[in-house]
Amino acid sequence: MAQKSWMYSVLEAVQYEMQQDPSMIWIFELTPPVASNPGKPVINLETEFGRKRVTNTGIDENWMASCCLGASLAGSRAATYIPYQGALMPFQVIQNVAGKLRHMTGGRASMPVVWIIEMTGQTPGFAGQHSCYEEDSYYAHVPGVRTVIPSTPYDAKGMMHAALRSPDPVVYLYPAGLRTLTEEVPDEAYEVPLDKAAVRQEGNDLTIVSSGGGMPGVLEAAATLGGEGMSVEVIDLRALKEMDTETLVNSVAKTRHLLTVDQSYYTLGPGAEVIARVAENVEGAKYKRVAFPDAPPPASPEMFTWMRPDAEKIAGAARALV
Amino acid sequence: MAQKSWMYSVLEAVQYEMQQDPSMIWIFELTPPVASNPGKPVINLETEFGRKRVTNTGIDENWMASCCLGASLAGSRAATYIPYQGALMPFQVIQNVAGKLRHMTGGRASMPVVWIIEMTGQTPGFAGQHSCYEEDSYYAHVPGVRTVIPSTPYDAKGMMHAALRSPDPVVYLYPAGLRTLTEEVPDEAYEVPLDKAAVRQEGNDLTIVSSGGGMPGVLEAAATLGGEGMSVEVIDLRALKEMDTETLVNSVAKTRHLLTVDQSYYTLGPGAEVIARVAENVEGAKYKRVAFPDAPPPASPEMFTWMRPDAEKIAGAARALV
Amino acid sequence: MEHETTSKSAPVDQVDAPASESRRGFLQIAALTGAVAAVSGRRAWANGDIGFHAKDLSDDKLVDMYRTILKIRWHERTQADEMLTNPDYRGYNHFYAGQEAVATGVCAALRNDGPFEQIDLAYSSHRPSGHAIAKGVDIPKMCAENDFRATGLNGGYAAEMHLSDPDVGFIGADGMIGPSMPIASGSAFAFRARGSDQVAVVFGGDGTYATPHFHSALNNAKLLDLPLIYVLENNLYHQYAHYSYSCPHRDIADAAAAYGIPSRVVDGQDVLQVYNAAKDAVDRARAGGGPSFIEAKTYRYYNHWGAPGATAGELGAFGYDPLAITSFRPEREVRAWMQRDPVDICRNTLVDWDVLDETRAAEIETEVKAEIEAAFAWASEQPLCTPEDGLKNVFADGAVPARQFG
Amino acid sequence: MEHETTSKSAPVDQVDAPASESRRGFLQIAALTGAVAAVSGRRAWANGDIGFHAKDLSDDKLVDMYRTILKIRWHERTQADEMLTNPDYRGYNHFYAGQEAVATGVCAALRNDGPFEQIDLAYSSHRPSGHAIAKGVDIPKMCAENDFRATGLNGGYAAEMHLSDPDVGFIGADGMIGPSMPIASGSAFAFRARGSDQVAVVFGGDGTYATPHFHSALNNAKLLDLPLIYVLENNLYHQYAHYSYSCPHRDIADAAAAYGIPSRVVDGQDVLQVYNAAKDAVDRARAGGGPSFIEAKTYRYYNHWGAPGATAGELGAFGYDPLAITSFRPEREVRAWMQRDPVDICRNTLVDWDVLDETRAAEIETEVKAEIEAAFAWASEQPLCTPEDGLKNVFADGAVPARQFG
Ligand SMILES: Cc1ncc(C[n+]2csc(CCOP(=O)(O)OP(=O)(O)O)c2C)c(N)n1
Ligand SMILES: Cc1ncc(C[n+]2csc(CCOP(=O)(O)OP(=O)(O)O)c2C)c(N)n1
Ligand SMILES: [Mg+2]
Ligand SMILES: [Mg+2]
Repeated sequence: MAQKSWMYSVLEAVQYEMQQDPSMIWIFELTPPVASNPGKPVINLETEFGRKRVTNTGIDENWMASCCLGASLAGSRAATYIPYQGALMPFQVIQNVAGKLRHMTGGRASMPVVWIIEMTGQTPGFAGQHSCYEEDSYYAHVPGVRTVIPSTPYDAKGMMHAALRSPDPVVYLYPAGLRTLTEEVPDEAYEVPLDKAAVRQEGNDLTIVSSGGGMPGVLEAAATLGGEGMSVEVIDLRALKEMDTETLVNSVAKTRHLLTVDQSYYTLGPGAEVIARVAENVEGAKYKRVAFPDAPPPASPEMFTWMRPDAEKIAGAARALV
Repeated sequence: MAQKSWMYSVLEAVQYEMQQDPSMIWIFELTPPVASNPGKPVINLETEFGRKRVTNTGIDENWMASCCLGASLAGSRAATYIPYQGALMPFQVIQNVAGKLRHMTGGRASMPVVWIIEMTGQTPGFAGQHSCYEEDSYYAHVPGVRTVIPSTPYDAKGMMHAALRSPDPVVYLYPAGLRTLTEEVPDEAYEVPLDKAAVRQEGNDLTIVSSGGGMPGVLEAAATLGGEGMSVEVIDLRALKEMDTETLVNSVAKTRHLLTVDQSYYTLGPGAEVIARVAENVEGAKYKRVAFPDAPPPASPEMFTWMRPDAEKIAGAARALV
Repeated sequence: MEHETTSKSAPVDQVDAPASESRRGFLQIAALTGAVAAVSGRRAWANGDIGFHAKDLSDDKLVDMYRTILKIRWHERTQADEMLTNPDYRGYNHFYAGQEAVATGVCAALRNDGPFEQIDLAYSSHRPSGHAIAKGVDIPKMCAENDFRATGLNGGYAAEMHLSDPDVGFIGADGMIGPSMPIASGSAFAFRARGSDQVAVVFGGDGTYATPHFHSALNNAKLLDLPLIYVLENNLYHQYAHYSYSCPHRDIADAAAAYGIPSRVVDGQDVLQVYNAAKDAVDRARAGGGPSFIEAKTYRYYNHWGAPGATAGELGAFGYDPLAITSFRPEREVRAWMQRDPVDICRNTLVDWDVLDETRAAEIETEVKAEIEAAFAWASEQPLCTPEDGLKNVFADGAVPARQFG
Repeated sequence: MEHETTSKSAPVDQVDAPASESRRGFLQIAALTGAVAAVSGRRAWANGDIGFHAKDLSDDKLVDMYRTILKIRWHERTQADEMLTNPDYRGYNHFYAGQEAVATGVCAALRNDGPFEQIDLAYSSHRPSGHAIAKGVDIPKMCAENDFRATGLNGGYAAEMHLSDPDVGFIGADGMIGPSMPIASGSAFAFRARGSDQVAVVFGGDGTYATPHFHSALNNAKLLDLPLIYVLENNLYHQYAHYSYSCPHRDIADAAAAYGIPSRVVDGQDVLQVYNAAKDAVDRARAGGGPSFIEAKTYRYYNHWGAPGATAGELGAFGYDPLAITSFRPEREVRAWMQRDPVDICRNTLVDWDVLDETRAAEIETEVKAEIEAAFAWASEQPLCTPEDGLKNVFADGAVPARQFG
């Protein structure tokens, strides 16, 4: 047990699973899988497991993802880290091959593969693909692939263990804006389920639902609103596919008010699905979405930070809704 | 004016625009752009405009889409027809380059490009990518690209003229299941706007919203329900991006009941966005979604036809909701 | 558009067959010389450099190969006849007839049984029924699958375009053109990483050359020395477009050779030539020598998909396929290729080598026909699928909810 | 992993420069022979076969090229100093210093002004500031853009990674590795379709070789005879990985040649060699002769991104970049390449050709420095962006709604 960062927690899980399973492989792009953490040994998968198991090649994210899929079909567990710039390069093979293969083989294809897909840190000053945060929706629409998005180092490690042990293909989204978060994370292996939302804070007046990079702003807004006397229930989706409808519906049945928060674009962001699931099951509730507008992120920090949802905007929307 | 099929109507628009604009190009994959219609001249773009302007090369849908994007950036209008099997091959370049380029150049990039992206006919007996109908959601989440899905030959022609004349990149979805539809379509050029839903039938008890390949089943269900005394308003989205919120909200404000119908998968299908937009703006309405389950389409016709929404299932859901 | 060939290297193992000429060029030669009619199955193998590995094989193994070719052939013919004559039959196929020697020769060089961690894997990608039979799937179950039966190879979820059977190392078809090549290279990566001597084979058409995946798969296979064998079945067309529309090379093998990958062109109609090339490639891969590329020049007797233009009881399709729209292949080209039939070439070789006599060869064909007929009969009696099962097998456990009823 | 080269053809236009050896191989040779220190700028152009087209150029044109190289160089140095010393400065760069001769030599062979329907188009894809200056963008506006100003080249939406200016035919950067190559081929397709003699140039790093787009772009350019010039700037590394990790060829040009595309290797440090190759390629493309490929062997003096390891007032970065994690390039490699500096090589040639004398050359450098300083000064006074403008320019008309406030 020690304070650990997101990526250190993840590589700790990967390192453990690779030590247990000598056939497991990891493919990386340019940046070697190395993590360090104060007071802990440096993890370097490339040197520990050797370049036959842990390798890079060229800038070809589709090959990286395909290679891991093929390894898993051959019975070897496999994982890769796709940098955010290439986040959608492997989309077609995940959507049209991996997502369909178990079903279309009548359950005969097994795919113990994890694609860690980085989402940007939404860095002001960048633009275009260097600040976008949109892959959550694309991957969450794909059937046959579990899409998860941990928002804390603890969940990151536990969900990585669960993902690597799952016979289902997993898109494991990594919101890089969370890279500086730290928390107490056990040294030993443990699992966090791939299909359960987490109630981060209980409350009665309003349910706020978000995920990944949206969570810190939501928790900050909830604290502000709590100080103003509003009782906010905060739900972290964690699993985008399959989404945990029950936790969402139970909460809004109680609070009658639902605010969703997406760092992703408004149209067909995860919040749309959250509202639709609740609206089908709860009558008479009130709804609002906070999201990035349907516009690519501009470079200028003035434009970008105004467009991106943050604690203040979330709190404002909550006050207007309740 | 004559009875025309969907594809004849589309190629009539393309032929007209190519005659007007000698720099416009068209890229195809294996199947030449040819359409015939009883009583009308055969349209063959390849022979009419020659292989310098109208050509095929190999099986590389990403190149086809990229080529047209590059042509448009060079000031030539461009269009291509991507077969459904390759529907997501060009996704990354459309999502991460075309969709962002106008914005990230500060409005300096102009992209008069149309990607006709075929969706399958959802043919029972096929499976996997040969019967899926999922590209609507993926493309509709992309900002900076207009995504439309005409459901009638009349709209198909008018929206093709509008799309080809637009300086914005357009994803023009073609639900191939509609290939046998015919209706009266004018011979001359006309435009149908790229951002307006169509109210196909007015009513007071229930709003049903669908698009593309879902429309025939919805209209059939509405007729059945009308016979039973239910007054159904039917909305055809036509534009997925930008979605016409006003028409949706006005309708449900009146009917208080909203049923969405997607041939696409349930999670994050267009229906989720429709419900979320309405739920943000109308209080106390009731909601239900009919959609393909979150499962790839199986080959067996017994399994597939049971899973696919049709008029009977839609009518059943409507009765349960109202 | 006609393309000049830009390759300088001479094709290897080229025989006097109607090979990879551009369509027009080939037809001109055929018309001028009447050469095609003079090419017999007997002459094809009378070439000094064939039969190297194959000549060392046991009689049983050689007869097995002949039997496999016949199984594929009669599966095709029987199914085509079903499609043409039985209105209740619902199955379809991307027919492989004409190409049987490729799948058979390649799979004969592979390890096809044993534990999953030891057998070689074959990716079919597309047009899979021949690859499936050659790799050893249960034919009755495959017939049931193609007819959407619950007891089919894949429970009726797959049908022809997505057949698979991991038990015999047949990873199967995914129905896409391109993606299987990088995926197959990933299986090869796993073999090398875990120190296994398994190899991964991927079959792809001439259509796969132009896909971006061609570059990815070959480049990475070369860089990482992967035990991958890329078998490119050049049947001259993708759907109805001649491959010269998509490829500047006369021999696609030249493109693979440019990566430094050992690449060969073989006569895809001669199973023993294919076997020899595959055996070399497999031996190299098992020994850690990395990838190989085999271009098999071949031809399909039917049209792209289904049986348009075919006649019940007759082999091949000659009519115009409406799918072709403005482009189609000439009947005389089909007939020319049919004169170098893989069944005849194999049988003639085995007879010449005294492995079989004509009588025994004919008996075997009769046995195979009966076996295939029985497979179709068994399949036609299998139960249809249960609709609700469509919600299963999305994930390893459980079923997803129905959503179609609201 | 070390890769043996598999290519048989000898590099064209190879000079006695530290070229494309694998890093280790190069360092061994350098260490053994001390050869690097012996390579001078003067010797580089004293090679009989350079200067063919360039020798026919007017003095003005030659001086322009020298001036362009200096503009790029001083833009780099001034910006690096800003980043290192001015805490208020917010811009960043993927520095191009060391590679100036490539963009300059290529763009000097292009048509850079006139109506949009007549000028040649350049796609930068990545590391764009050098390409932008060489193509002729307004430098003060580019500086303003890089500093996120509302009056910048792209209104503050683009910043460095996405600079563009259609007015000078600079389609610009899209920030991705791979996609621009097929897109650029599409512009070339449009030129050919409309009977224009324009050409499309795409700049890409050695990192683009492994992308699937490499195959798509070159194959289609060859098949369709497109007026596309692919300029591959081989600076040996992608981020911190040597190109031998992603490419089995010593000369990436060999990969392009395999498609039948005229392909050359040039010394990317010598602007006149680059110009000569580009001129040939442009002439061929305008005449309908199809695509060309130019591999320029070059080197970047800074690290992948930003100015880690750099010192204000000094050219280049030698320190360790934390981004590199476990892999980095040796300082002696950087210093070796800096001895064949494109500024020196160009100046020395022009002095030897009597186009300039050393005094005038130094004056020009002073003028350029002042011009660049003025550009940065102007930019720093430009207004910041209006937040709400972020909702504009999504489509040609109007603005999208705000959604961030609920
Ligand atoms: C990515 C993709 N695009 C298009 C198709 C449609 N398609 C199916 S088969 C085929 C032709 C394939 O030709 P080839 O590779 O030569 O194989 P052959 O059919 O000749 O065996 C095409 C275009 C597909 N399956 N996948
Ligand atoms: C598709 C994609 N993947 C990854 C990246 C991240 N990235 C930016 S620059 C770069 C290295 C490019 O190397 P090279 O092509 O040699 O160009 P250089 O930086 O040397 O100029 C990478 C991997 C990207 N921009 N796009
Ligand atoms: Mg073929
Ligand atoms: Mg580089």
